[in-house]
Amino acid sequence: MDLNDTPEQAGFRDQVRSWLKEHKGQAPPSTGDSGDSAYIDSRRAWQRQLAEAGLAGLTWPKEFGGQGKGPIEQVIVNQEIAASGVPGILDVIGIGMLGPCLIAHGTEDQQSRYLGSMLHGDEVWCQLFSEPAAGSDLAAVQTRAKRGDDGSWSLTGQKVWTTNAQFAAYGLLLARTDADVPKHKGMTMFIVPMDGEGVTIRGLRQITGEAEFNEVFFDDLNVAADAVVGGVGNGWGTALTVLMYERLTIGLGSEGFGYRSDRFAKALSTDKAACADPEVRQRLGDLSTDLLAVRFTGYRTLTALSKGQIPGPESGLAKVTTVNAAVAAGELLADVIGPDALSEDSEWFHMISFLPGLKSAGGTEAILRNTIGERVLGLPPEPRLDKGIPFSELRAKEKEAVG
Amino acid sequence: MDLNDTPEQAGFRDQVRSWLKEHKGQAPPSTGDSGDSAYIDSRRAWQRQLAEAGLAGLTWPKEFGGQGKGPIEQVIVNQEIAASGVPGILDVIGIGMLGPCLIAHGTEDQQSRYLGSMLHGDEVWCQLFSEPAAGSDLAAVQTRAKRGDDGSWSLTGQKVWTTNAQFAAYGLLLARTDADVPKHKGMTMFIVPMDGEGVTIRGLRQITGEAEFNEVFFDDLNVAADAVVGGVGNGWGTALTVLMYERLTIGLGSEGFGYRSDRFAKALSTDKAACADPEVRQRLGDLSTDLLAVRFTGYRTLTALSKGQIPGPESGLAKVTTVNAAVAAGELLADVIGPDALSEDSEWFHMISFLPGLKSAGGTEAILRNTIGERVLGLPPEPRLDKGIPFSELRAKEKEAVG
Amino acid sequence: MNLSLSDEQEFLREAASGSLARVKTVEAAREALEDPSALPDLWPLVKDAGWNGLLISEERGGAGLGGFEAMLVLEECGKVLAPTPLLGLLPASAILDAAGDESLAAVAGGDVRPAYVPARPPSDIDAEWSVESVSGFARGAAVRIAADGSVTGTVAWVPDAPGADLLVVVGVDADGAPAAVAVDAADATIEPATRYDATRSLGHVTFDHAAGRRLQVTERDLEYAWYLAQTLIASESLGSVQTTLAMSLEYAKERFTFGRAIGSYQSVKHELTEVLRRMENSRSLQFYAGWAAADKPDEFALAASAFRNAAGHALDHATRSNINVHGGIGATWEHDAPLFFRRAQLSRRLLGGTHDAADRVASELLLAAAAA
Amino acid sequence: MNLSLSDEQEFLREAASGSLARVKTVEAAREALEDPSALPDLWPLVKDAGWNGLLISEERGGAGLGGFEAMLVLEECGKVLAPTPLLGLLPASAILDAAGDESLAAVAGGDVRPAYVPARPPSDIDAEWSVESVSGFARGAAVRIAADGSVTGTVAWVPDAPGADLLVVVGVDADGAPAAVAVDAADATIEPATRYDATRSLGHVTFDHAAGRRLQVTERDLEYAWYLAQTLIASESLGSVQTTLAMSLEYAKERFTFGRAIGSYQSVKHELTEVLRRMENSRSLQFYAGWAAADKPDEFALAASAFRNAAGHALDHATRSNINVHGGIGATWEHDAPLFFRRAQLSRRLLGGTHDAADRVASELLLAAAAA
Repeated sequence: MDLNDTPEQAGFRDQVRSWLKEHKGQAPPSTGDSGDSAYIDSRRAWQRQLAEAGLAGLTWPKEFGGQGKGPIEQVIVNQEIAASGVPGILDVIGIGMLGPCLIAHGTEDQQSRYLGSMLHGDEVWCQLFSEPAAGSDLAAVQTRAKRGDDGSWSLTGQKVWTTNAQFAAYGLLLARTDADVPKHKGMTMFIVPMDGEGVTIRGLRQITGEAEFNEVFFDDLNVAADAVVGGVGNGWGTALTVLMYERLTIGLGSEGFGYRSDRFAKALSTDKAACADPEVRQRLGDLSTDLLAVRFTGYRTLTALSKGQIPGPESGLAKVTTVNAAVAAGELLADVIGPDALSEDSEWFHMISFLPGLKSAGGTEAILRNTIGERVLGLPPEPRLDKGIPFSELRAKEKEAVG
Repeated sequence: MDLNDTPEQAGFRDQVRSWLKEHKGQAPPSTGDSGDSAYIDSRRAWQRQLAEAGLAGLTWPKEFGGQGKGPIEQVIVNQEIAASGVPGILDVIGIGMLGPCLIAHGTEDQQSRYLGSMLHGDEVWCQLFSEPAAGSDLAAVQTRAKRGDDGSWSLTGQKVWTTNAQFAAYGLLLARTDADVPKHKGMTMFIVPMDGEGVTIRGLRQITGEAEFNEVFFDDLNVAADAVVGGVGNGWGTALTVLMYERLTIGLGSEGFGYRSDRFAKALSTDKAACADPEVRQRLGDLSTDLLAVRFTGYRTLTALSKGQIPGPESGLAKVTTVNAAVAAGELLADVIGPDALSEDSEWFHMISFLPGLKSAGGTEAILRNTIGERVLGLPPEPRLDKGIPFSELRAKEKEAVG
Repeated sequence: MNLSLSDEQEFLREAASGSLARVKTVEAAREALEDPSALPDLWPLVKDAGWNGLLISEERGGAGLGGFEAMLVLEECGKVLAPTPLLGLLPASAILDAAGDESLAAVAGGDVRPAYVPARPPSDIDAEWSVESVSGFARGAAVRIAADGSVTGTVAWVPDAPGADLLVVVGVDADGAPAAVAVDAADATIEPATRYDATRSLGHVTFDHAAGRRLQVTERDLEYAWYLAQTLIASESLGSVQTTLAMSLEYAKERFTFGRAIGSYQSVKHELTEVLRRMENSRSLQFYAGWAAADKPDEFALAASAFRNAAGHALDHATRSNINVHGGIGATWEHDAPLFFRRAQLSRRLLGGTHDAADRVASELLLAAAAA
Repeated sequence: MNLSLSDEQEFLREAASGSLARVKTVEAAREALEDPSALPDLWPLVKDAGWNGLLISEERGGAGLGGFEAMLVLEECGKVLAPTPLLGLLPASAILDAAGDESLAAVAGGDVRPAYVPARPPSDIDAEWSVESVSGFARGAAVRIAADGSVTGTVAWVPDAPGADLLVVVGVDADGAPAAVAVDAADATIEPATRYDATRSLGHVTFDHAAGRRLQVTERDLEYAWYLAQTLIASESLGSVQTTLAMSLEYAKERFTFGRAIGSYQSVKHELTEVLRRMENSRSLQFYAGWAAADKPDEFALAASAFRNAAGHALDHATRSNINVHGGIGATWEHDAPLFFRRAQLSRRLLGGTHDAADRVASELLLAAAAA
């Protein structure tokens, strides 16, 4: 058991650290208004600098401009960037999840056309999977792609929960190309231009009042035949690759979204009455226990990664723990501080307001527990009523049931 | 809104109270060893006295020896008996649930043969429904009844969780008479003699070490054709009547199994350090809030009963609240008192040990929440995989799945 | 045994529901987060309905109704997040009525709007009357009322203080004994303090030797006002739970995933059954509080505190479940779910909060155990 | 980054598992509830395995292993409810080893069995060392150690005190400073105090000017012993969680209701996922505690307390879930589920309990925040 770097890792860390020390003066602020194009441009430029220094796309193969390194090196970069207080790359989704999917399933033309500009921040990407009626049940996407006589495709439908859409150049979109086969079989993945004709992007405001996501509407967007990634009808398999890299990205990510027990303890420590109250202390002790556990679960994940294993679904349990512990922290802070903790200018406003929605982001806790119960614990699945039924008939059934 | 008796109710209450005052000297102790036949005999005698005074079978029609009164009068009797510190009737299950079922579905012969001696405590009854493989899913009973050439029946199988079996004269038994039809359709209800040949009764010890229930084994017990209650193949409907009276009996019952907030507060009040501890106080406050709510939910149930309504499944929520609050009370008491709270001679030993099992008595919390979600909230049911399939095929499928 | 509403109570509830339905209060709750002027002025509606005189004796021009009726009205307000000034007004009017104060005719007539400036009674382990602090875990000292009736001190997070004409202030006199005075709002400093839930009017009220008119009330009257306020905010929450549950149920029946309505899954079904359980418990305790207010004053502190505790937690749970059941869409600005969530988060922390209510339940039970 | 077991650690764990498997410890746990003589004597097994010398330096005849290795052994004991005297022995041997005490050879050789008589270190809000009380919420005062080494006082619920030869007692000297002495068990009064879980040997230990040998240790050594004991009882719990979860899973797969295996229902599936979640969190914190014990002494108090808190609650939750999943049969005498439930209920309340461990997590974090 060893939490320290190997000599090689320590050497790499030193390298990263000294590069950051030298260049941090050129970095933009870590947070800014994502609607401000000057700010976004500064983040693009910073991503380019990181990429040129070999600090972006660590795990991408060298032939695509990456470093061909392992996940531990990616973690080292993440840690050093966080420690130095500068922002990381702008396009986490592209570089972490969509680029690897293009590397796995894209054509050579697609790889040479898109990967370089993605890596350097010139073209940011977004993920166009979720829909209003296809959240946890992603295979229920209704966005329709119709093939024209010339082989090009026309896309119509609505996507939702799209991060970065407002300044993305391209999106990877999951669409239904055949409604007459069972739902997992009739989907195809497309590359779509976000400035194409028929694309409308609308900010989706959250409880906080901020538009942290977007809705994206497609009204007869035309894309060429070479926009297909991974083959027609293979959309589900291609999507699973993205989801696998999503888990990996989260596994490599920071400790629990920045919800750290020391931060909460610090906020409480100035209130002497609260610090002496046994009930406050139990609550702080319990939620901190959970957050400390998550930190070491992260180290266990890294251990697995360093042995070449890919994090299993059980790593999703860390998200459950983190979110619930952070909710408990918000509760405690608001109880101690009082209504001012809920004020828009409070340090805790965003966390308290954002968490209830975060609980269902990336699949609800219920879906996650189903998956883990079945794949990790080996419990039998729920009866599936949608198996083998053509997608079009499923929809009709649902409408009938509600009508 | 009025928690007081009407003048008629007050008059009845006075009557009951003065009878009890006069006769309480003749009452046996409220608790005793159910394996001690002298104690059980004293309880039988006391039940006879109560019955003769018109304080048993309040809601039974007069023609069957009852009082033809409403549920409120039954509650008044229950309350006065509890207040005077004497035991109530011995055969709560017979008089509350099984007798009413015989009144509803029995033949005239059955009614005249059994109801009188049931009411007077001469013959105690037990309910033989649950089986090791048929708990929440009662319609899965496997005890088999085969009809002989002479029209008599032979019963073979195992029942479990049977209260009072060790001193009962008769039992009402749900058996499968036809395994080739779907499971709800092939059952029949029987009256069985508990001293019959082929009947074996075995105490079933609980966590506490006490045998609070029994297992009952039937090995080729022979009963005559007139032992059938409610007609061959109608067992499920007959059972539902018993279950409806079970809900009613619970609705009329005491406030939450004797788990009262004042009792817990009293136990804590002597520990000054605990009384001054904010966390102890929050826990006491929260669990007491729940128990106080249950008390008034009981009054709401009585209001409904007095208007001729029958308690719906939502009254089961009071059980959930009570059990969980009592678990919380046990936790708190053990935390405050320390390991001595777990000692066998502790006032709290039985509660702490018995509650985890009680949670699943009478259907697990999950089944209860399903039922309430569907019948009260109108949510759609789970897909049922056993619908319309002959019972014998169901069993075969299960075996195959596990095998 | 009859724990149901009388015909008059049913009528009061329906009338409240009907008149509130004429205003788009939920939409206004959203708009007012960005533009406070979007809040409707419900004062004319309150006066039309006569709720300002609800707790004032008939001989003084009021309706002469009791605490339970007040709870029923607040429950209807809570169902639609209606920004009425009743949480501040009703306990104030109860104190004024107990004192037979000269302002009663004007209050009953709707010409003067009073607001209650609360103080929390002592408990088994805290001998002092206390008030909400602006910030932090410790409670503040009650305002001091001098022999001449003048008042000094600060009470934070006072419901409906902004815009009130008359402040009915509970504090302690030079001997530490509880007392109450009526203070012209113009003689106090009221700093508006709306947070998170735009429908909840709040203010920090500061008195600096402000002239006050001593009210002839008993300690019991002042305790009653505190616990009445507990039952009113609890009733609002109970109303909000009902709307929230209805919203969840509708969605759970019409939303499909993996080929089934989501309400058919145990995780959703059981979570909504839990909302029902908490709602029913709160309802039962509302009956307890209503009964105690009228017929069992010795248990009112216990009943009101238990009701407050149950309803506050029920609403927190219901609004979180509602967001969960709706998935991401339930956490968006345009949805109603967040408005009820905001209501739950703020309300639970006012007037001592559910935390203090739970402590008070313990206090009452431990006092009774010690006395037995 | 390598948070996995070394080959030696894997071997230690497998050896422990193998030797414990030769005794029917779970059956004995049930029988001993009615007949204490049914408990197997595992002392020969402990000596054979060399666990008595696990924490004693190699030059003093021990194995020279660390806290993490001790946790691994206790985890295996917890899986099968093995009544070894290690919870009392190991912290005692750690203190003796720190002191270089003369008894070490005999302890390492298995001729003398020591038991730790614990005292809890001060926290941010409690300046005193304290001990378990026989009954009630308040903690007791630490035993007093006179200048001549003689000891006076009572410590309740001391694990493995009955039958020990040597008591390693933590207390305070005349100046209130922490100190430790070795006392011959014959010079103390040890009242056996087994409750609820027959496999847990406990005693109330009373000293009345008992002769003691001062041990040359630092305050840090005595803190270490307390937190080591926390990690050992936590490891036992973590082991018991694993057995309990396996039992639940097996039943959930083979038991059918309404035509489906019960494990296919979300209520069962999600409950067992929750057991897994808590188990994995406890596992992560065991690594934290093991790492801190060896490499990060400043965080050992935090890590050990967090581990204790998580594992104690995990076992309580797991054993209750196990009974739930099994339905009524899980609450019967002949089933194994109640034995693990008994283990959970008692263990959670020893050595300060999970309650104190949670408080200690807060204490460590608040101290760090104040120092930052």
